Amino acid sequence: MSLPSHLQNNLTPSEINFMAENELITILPRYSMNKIELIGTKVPALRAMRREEIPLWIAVVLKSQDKCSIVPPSWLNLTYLKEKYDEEIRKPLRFSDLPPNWLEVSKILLAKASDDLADPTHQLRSILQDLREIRLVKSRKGLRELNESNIQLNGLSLLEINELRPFVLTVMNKLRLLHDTIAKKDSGDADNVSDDEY
Amino acid sequence: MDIDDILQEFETATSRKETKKTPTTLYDELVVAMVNERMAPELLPFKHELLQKVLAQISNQQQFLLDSHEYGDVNAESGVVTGDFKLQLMIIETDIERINYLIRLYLRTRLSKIDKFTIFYINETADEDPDSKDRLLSSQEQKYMHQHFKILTRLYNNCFLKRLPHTLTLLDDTSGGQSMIVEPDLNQPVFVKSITDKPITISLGEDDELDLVNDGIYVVKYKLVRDYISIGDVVMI
Amino acid sequence: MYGDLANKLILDAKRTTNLSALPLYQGDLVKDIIKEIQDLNKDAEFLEEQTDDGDEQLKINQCQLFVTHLSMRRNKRCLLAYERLRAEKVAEFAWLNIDPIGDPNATKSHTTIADNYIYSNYTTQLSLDNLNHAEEEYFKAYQDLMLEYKSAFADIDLSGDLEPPTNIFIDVRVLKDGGEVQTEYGSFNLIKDSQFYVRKSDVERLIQQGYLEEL
Amino acid sequence: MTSNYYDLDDILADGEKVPSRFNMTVPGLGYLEGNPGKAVQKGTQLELPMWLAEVLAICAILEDSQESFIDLSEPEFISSRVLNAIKTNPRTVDLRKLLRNYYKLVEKWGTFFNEPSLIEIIMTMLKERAFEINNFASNTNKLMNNDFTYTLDEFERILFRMTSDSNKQMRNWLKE
Repeated sequence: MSLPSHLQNNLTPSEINFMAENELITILPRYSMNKIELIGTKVPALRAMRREEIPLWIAVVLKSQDKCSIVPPSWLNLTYLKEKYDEEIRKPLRFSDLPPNWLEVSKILLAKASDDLADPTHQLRSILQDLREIRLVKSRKGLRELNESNIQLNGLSLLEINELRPFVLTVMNKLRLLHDTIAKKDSGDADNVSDDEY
Repeated sequence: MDIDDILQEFETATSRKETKKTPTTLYDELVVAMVNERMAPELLPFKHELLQKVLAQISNQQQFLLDSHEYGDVNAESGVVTGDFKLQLMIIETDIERINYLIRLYLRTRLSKIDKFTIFYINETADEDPDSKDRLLSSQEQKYMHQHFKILTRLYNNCFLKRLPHTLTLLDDTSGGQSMIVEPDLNQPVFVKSITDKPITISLGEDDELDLVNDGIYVVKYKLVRDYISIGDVVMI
Repeated sequence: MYGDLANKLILDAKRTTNLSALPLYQGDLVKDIIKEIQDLNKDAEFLEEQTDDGDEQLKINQCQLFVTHLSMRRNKRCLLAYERLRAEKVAEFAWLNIDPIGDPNATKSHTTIADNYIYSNYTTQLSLDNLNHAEEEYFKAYQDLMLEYKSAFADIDLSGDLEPPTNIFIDVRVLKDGGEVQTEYGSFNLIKDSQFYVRKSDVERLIQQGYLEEL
Repeated sequence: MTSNYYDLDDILADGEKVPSRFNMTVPGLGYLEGNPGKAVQKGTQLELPMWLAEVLAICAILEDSQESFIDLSEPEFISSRVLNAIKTNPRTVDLRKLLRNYYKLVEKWGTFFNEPSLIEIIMTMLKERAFEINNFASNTNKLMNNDFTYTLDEFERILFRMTSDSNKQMRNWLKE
């Protein structure tokens, strides 16, 4: 196949990481730099010590060349994350509202801009790990509720969803196929009606 | 800083806030197109305009890189290549690579679906106006599909088909309760996210309904959200 | 019983789905299945010629015909599914744009692409010896088809890596002294302990030779 | 239903055998029960592959008759003994031993006979077993040679592999 089977109907974590790299992040330039016209976006002209929002991947390049420091997002610190962790424990049936790419962005910043973060990396890593685990346990528990029709999964990030995706979709699809063997005869043409509903 | 720069920064700052949800940059559009194509069980309409725009821009940027490598920074005095300019070129090259990768995935995902449902799409596109702007396949894909079907048929013929009784040589037989034509299964469940403030209500059958709220994540049958995906109120994730 | 041979073929195909290389073409098995279909067809022709001698005979004749036709159809389905899977794997390999094993004109070295994937079912090896003649022809025809399709996208490397691009440019440190290195981005001197930001593909050989290390 | 023409698992499932009874004597079909050249007698019980049984069971002998060439008898895999075991504890049933393509055959059977109560039992079982499969696929510490994983039917095996591949991918990415 022109696309290998492991990439069909599925994303890989590195692809999701790639997408997160285009998220905008605030930097504090150390020097001035002319603006850059890119295909995807534009990088505005940079002035020393004037905050600017640019795509994360470019921020990482500039950072690696000592051209800027990165202003960590407001959620990437111990106080905030601990609060979220407590919330995860307090509310066992909900996911706390972390940003949709918290795993990717934190991983990138911990690796490439740890000196810009307010808290020690090992402590950040450990609280992020705790968050990941408690949410994983929760989402797995929720998998008991799969059915043949639909489910709602609010509060999970794309990466977390993607990890569950093959399981959730395969099971739901099989339930649907089984269910269809009876539904067809009961509800007549219900399937066709929905085609031109809107 | 000159006034243009200030205005421009002001512009980008405001436009960013307003349009946070709908893809505005070419890059965002490409990502949505690629992910939708990856996740949808069927082939989605080819993004003719988007691809045309992006390919033209890539070729511009490539040319800019070539010129810059050869002649240096045309804006700088006396052709001096500063470290900053070099770094900018590197960022431009990386940007091209990133877009390149997205297009590669987008196109190859489409080919894999064309290969999976060849006869179905040959039939689907048979009556299309070849000059229409919203054809399902690009003209290259159309050519690929027909040619691939041809060499595949030749392979089957040479391996065994030509030695079978005439009645068994069809590849698009639908008789006897078994269709040979493989079609996309639009009832497959998919992950979607609503990205509009407008309320969306989808019918789940008899008298069951589901409201999709802004930012909500759902698993539903593809068929039920298909139209919302095509207008962009719902994206596949 | 009719269809048993075809079942064997499908089991072979099922095993193949999990392999990174295409196994030997089951020529004998395919030949035997074709023979079985031809025999069944003779039966069918004979049965169709029978003029009805009353209801009872007609019923029997119908039933025999059904069984015969179904057996032929079953065999055909298995043959097609088997060959289609092989064709898919051949095409999958073609997209990697590397030489198959046993190609006398091989130019590019056999890289270790296979090692880069954790998926054992990704077709990363192809031995021409395992293909029949028609499959070899298909492989070539598909390569041509691919080339034609790709030619519409001059700036896009459609056979490129399907992993996202990372580290196109890297920081390197010089490990031992050497001469001057020319790149599109200008030249630099290999002086021990100096550091540069360079395009990875430009320095891959120098890293292998121990002049540079990636930071 | 969409076509599965080239789907290898579907082809294998179509090859699974189901108990059938001939409603007429047919000369020449003895090979179906291992007697080539002989007739198969009316009332004979024999196991036929699904691809054959399915059609013979729906084709009426004559246009105006209700009787078909064969009748399907209830196969072991949905016998009340098996269904009771499934209801008692879905996780201890050895599906693989019963039938390699268990769910697919239930699907085909259900399409054929429209059996809401059977389908309900099987759907409940799938939810239970899937949950357990997910546990096994996610838990790296547990030994993989647990008995449960040997009782998975083909669909469940694929589910297990997909799930653990996905988890593995995620773990690898986190470690990068």
